[in-house]
Amino acid sequence: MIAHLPILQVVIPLMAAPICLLLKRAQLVWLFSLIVSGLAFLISILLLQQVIASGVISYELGGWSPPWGIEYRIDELNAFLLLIISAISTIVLFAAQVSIEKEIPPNKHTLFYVLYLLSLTGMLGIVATGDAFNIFVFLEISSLSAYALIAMGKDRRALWASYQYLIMGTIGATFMLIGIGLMYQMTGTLNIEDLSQRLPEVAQTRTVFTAFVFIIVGVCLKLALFPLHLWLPNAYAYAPSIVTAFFAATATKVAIYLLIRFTFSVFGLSFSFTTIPLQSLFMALGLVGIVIASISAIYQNNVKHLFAYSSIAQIGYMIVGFSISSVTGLTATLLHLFNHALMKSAIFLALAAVMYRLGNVQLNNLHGLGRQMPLTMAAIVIGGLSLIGIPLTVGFVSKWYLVTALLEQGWWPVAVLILIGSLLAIIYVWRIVEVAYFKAPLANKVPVREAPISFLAPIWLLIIANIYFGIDTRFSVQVAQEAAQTLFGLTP
Amino acid sequence: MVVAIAIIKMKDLFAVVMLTGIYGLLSASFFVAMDAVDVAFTEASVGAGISTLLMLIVISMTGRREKTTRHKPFPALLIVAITGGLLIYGTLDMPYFGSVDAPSHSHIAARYINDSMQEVGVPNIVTSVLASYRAFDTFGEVIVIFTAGIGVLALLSVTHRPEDNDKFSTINDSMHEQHLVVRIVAKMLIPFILLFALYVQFHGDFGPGGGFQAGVIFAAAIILYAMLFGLNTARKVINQTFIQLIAATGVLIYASVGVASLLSGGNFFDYNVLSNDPIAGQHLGILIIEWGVGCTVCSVIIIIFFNFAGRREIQQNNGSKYDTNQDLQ
Amino acid sequence: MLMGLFNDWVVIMLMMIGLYIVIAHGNLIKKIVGLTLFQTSVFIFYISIANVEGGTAPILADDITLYSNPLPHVLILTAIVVGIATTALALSLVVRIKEAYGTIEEEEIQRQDNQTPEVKKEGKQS
Amino acid sequence: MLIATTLAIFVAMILAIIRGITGPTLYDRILAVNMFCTKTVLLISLLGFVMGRPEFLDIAIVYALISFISVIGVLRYSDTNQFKHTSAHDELPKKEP
Amino acid sequence: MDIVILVSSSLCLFIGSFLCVSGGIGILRFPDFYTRMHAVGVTDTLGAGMILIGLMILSPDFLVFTKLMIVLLLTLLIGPTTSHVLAKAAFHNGLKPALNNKPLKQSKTKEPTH
Repeated sequence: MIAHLPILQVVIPLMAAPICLLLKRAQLVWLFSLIVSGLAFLISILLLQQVIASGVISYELGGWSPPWGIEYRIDELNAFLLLIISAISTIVLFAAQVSIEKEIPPNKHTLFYVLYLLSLTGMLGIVATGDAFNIFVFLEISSLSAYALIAMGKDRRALWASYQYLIMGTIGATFMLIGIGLMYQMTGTLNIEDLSQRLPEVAQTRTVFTAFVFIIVGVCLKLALFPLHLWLPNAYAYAPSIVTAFFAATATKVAIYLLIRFTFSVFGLSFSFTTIPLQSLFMALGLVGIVIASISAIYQNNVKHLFAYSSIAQIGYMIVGFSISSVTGLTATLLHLFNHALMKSAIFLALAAVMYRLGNVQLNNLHGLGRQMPLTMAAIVIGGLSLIGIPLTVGFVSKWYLVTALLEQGWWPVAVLILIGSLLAIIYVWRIVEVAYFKAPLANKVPVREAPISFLAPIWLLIIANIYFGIDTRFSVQVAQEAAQTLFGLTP
Repeated sequence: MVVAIAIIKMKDLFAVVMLTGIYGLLSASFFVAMDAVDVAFTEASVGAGISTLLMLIVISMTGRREKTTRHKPFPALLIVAITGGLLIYGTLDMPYFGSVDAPSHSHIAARYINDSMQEVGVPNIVTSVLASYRAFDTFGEVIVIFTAGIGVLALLSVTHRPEDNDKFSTINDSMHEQHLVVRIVAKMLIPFILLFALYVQFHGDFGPGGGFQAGVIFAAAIILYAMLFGLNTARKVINQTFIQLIAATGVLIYASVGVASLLSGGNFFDYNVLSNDPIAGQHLGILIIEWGVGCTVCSVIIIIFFNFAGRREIQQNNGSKYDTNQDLQ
Repeated sequence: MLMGLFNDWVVIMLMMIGLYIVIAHGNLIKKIVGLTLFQTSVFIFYISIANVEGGTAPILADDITLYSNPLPHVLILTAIVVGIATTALALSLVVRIKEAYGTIEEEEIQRQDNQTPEVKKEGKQS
Repeated sequence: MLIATTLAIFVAMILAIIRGITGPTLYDRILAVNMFCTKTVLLISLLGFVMGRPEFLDIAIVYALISFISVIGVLRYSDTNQFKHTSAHDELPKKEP
Repeated sequence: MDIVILVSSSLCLFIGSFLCVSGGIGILRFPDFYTRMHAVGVTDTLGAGMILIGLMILSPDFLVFTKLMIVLLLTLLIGPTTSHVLAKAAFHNGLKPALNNKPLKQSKTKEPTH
C-alpha cells in the first residue's frame, strides 16, 4: 500500500465526500470527515518522510507512463504543501462542529462537510498532480466548493462576495486554460516534467511568452496578489468563520504553490527571470501590496476584514521572497507559507470562537473581551505578535530569512520597506489589543463566557505550534531549504 | 461573431439568453465542422440546452430588463484590448491552423491515434483517452459536476411541507390544461429519449457519445416531463433523496473501479488488471466508469433543475420575496 | 500567414467580447452570459488547435489514416462540464442575491451595502 | 449538390439570426431560434455526408430533441410568468365564449 | 441506377434548399409574427423533410438510413407541435395579428411587469 500513498492522499477525502452525503446525520458526518482528514494528514506525514528519505516519488495513474497518462509527482515542495493543507484542515475540522451550529442552518450541515471535504480534495489534488490540465480540473473542484462554502455565510453580503469571487476565479481559471492550451500547442504535451524539457526548444517564441503571462495572471487572480485582490477581503469576512480559517490558511498557499511550480518547474528559472522583468514586477507589486494592504487593515472595523487585509499583506511578503529568486529568498517564502498558515488559522479560529459567543466581530463590540474570554483573546494576541514578527514566534523566523535574503542581494531599501510593513502590523494588532484589554465592557451588553473547549483545544494547539516552530526551527527550515534547493536544481 | 456583438447591445435579458442559445448551437456546428464530434455532442446538449434552460428559469425569477446603468467602458476596454493584443501577439508564432506537423499533433497525440486500438481496444479514440489514458481527469470532471450539484443544493434547497405541495399542484394543473398537444407529443417522445440515452451510453465506445452525453439526455427527458406535467408530479416519480443517492453512488462507482484495480495489484485506474486479458479489462473498466459518469451527471442535472424550478415556484406562490427569505434562513 | 492565423484571430475577438461583457456590464446575469461566451470561445480555440487539414473525426475506421487530434477534444469535454458546473452555481448565487437584495444590478447592490452596513449588523445580532 | 444545399442552409441560418436579433417580439425570437435549430439539424446531417462520415447522425438526433426541449422550456418559463398577470383580468373572460 | 439515385436525391435536395431559403426570406420579410410563423412552419417541415429524404436516398447503409428516418420522424413530430404551441402562447398573451395595414402591435415586449 505504501507505493499507492500519493493517490490515496487525494482519493480518500474524495471518496469520503459522497459517502458523507449518504450518511446524512450531521454528527456522524463530522466524525467521519474528521477521521478522513486525519488520515490524509497521516498519509502526508508518511509521504514527506518518504520524499526526504528517497527523493521524488512518481505515481502513474492508470498504469500509463507519464507523458501519456496522468502522473502524480511528489517532491519536497509538494509534500510540504500537502502536510500544511491536511494538517490545517484536520485541526480546523475539530472546531467545525460547534462553530457551524450557529452559523449555518441545521439542514445544511451535511452539505457543509461534503463541500469542505471536496474543497480539501481539490487543494490536495492541485498540489499532488504533475499534469497541467489536471491542475485546472482540481482547481475548479476546490474553487467551486469554495464559492458554495463562502455563500453559506449568514450575512447576505456573503452571497455578493461569493459571486465576485466566482467571477474573478472563473476568469482566472479560464486564463490558465488559455495558457495551458498555448503551451500544449507549442509542445504537444501536458505533463509538467515533460513540458519543462520541451519548452526550452521553443522558449523564444512569442506564443510561449503569452502562455506564461496568461498562466501567471490566472494564478495571481487566485492568489489575490495586490492589484487583483479585490475579491478577497469580502469573501473572507462574510464566509462562515470556520471556512475563513480553513481558506485563509490554505487557499492562497495553493496559489503560491502554483506560481512557484509554474515559474520554476515548468518554464524554468532562466526563462522566468531573464526573459521577462518578472523579478522587479513582482517585487514592486509585493511591496505595494504589503504597504497598501497593511494601511487598509488599519482602517477596518470588522476584525475579519482587518485580518483579511493582513493576509493580502502577508501574500506580499511571500511574493517578495519569491521574486528575489535566490535559494534563501525561496526558503523564506516557503517558511512564511508554513508559518502564515499556522498563525492565520489560529487567529481566524479564535475569531470563530468570538463569533460563536458574540455573534459578530465588529471591533467596537470587542470591548473588554480580554477579560471575558481571556484564552481566546490571548490566542489572537499571540497570533498577532507572530504576524508582526516578534522573536520567539514563527513570524520572526520567516521575516528573518526574508531580510537575510534581501541583504544577501544588497537590497537595503526593500528590507526597510518590509520593516515598515511590520510596524504597520503593530498598529493594527494594537487596535485589537487596545479594545479588548483596555476598554471597559459596554454597559448594555450581556457578559459572554469563555469559548467551549472544542474551540480552545485546536486554537491553542496552533498557538503552541506557532511558538514551538518559532523556537525550534529545524524541521520547517530544513524542509523549506531542501524544497528550495530542489527547485533551483541543486542537490541538497 | 455578429451574435456576440448583438449580445453586448441587448438590454432585454431574454433576448440575450436566446442569442446565447444560438451561439451555443453555432459553436457546436463549428465543432462538427472541425471534426470534434464528441465535443459537439456535449456542447449541443449543454450549451444550447441545459444552460439556456437554467438561465431562462433564473430570468423568470429575477426579471427580464437590464437597467441602463452607467457602464464603465473605458477601463474594461483597456483590459480587453491588452489581453486581446497579447493573445494576438502570441498567435504570431503559432503553427498555422490545420497544419499537420504542428508539435501538438506529433508528440503524445500520435500514440493515442496509432496505438490505442491495441492498448485499449476502443475505436473511438476520444473515449479511450477520456476513460483510460486520462481517466483521472474525467474523474475530476465528475467530481466537479458533483460539487456543483451539492453547491446548488446548499444554496437553493428548501424543505418541503406537504401542505405546500397540495397548493402548488392545483396551480400547476390549471396551468397545463391548455398544452394538450404538447403533452401528447411529449408522451410519445419521452420513452424514445430515454431509449436514445441508453443507446448513447453504450455506443460511446464506437461512435460519439458516452456517459456524460447520455446523462444529459436522460436528464433532459426528465426535465421535459417536469416542465409539462408539473414539478410535483415529477417529484413523485423521482424523489429528492433518491436522486442525491444516485449522484453519490455514481461517484462511488467510478472510484470503486480505481480501488478495485488498486486491490488487484495495479495502479489506480489501471484497468489491465481487472481481467485476465488486458483488453477485456480495459473494456470492463471503461464500461463501468461510463456508468458512473452517466449516473452522476444525470442526477446532478436533475438536482440542479429541480432546485431552480422549485425555488421559482415557491417565489411565485409566496408573492413576496421576503417570506421566502425568512423561510430559508 | 494571414489565412493561417485568421481563424485564431476571430476566436480571440470572440473571447474578448465575452471578457468585455463580464467586466463592463453591471447586470449579474449578463455577466454570466459573458462568462459562458468567454469559455465557449476558449473551447473553440482548443478545438481549432486540434484540427488537422484533411483529417476526420478521431473514430478509428479501416480506410482512414489521418485523424484530428483527440486530446484537445478530451480536454474540452472536461472543460465544458466545468463550465456548466460554474454556470449553474453562479446562477444559483444570482437567485439568492435577488432574494436577498431585491435586485441583480451590481451598482445597486454595492449601494445597498454601503448604505447600511452597521445597521444590518446590529439587526442580525439582536 | 450537397454543397449547394449546405450553402442554402447557411443562408437560411443567417436570415434566421437576423430575425432573432431584430425580432420585435419575444415570440419572433423563439421562432427564429426554433428555425435555427431545425436548420442546424439539417446542416449537421449534410456535413456528415459532405465529409464522408455519415455515422455522426446521432448528433443531429440530439439537436432535434434538444431544440424541442428548449422551445418548450422557453415557453414554459416565459409564458407562465405573464399568465399570472394576464389571467387575473382579461384571460378568463376571453375563454368563456 | 446510379444516375437515378443521383438525380432523385439532387432533386429532393434542391427542393429542400429552395424551401429553406424561401422560409428564411419569409421570416425576414413578412410583416407580423403570425405570417412569419406561417412561413417558417410550413417551409421548415417540408424543406427539412425533402432534404432528409434526399439524404436517405444517398445513404450508404441501413444504419444511416434508420437514423435519418428517426431524424425525419422527429422533425415531423416536433416542427408542427412547436409551431402550434408558439402560436397559441403568442395569441393567449395578447399578441394581435396585424390586420388591414394596422401598425404592428408591439405591446408584448413593452408591457410593464409589476
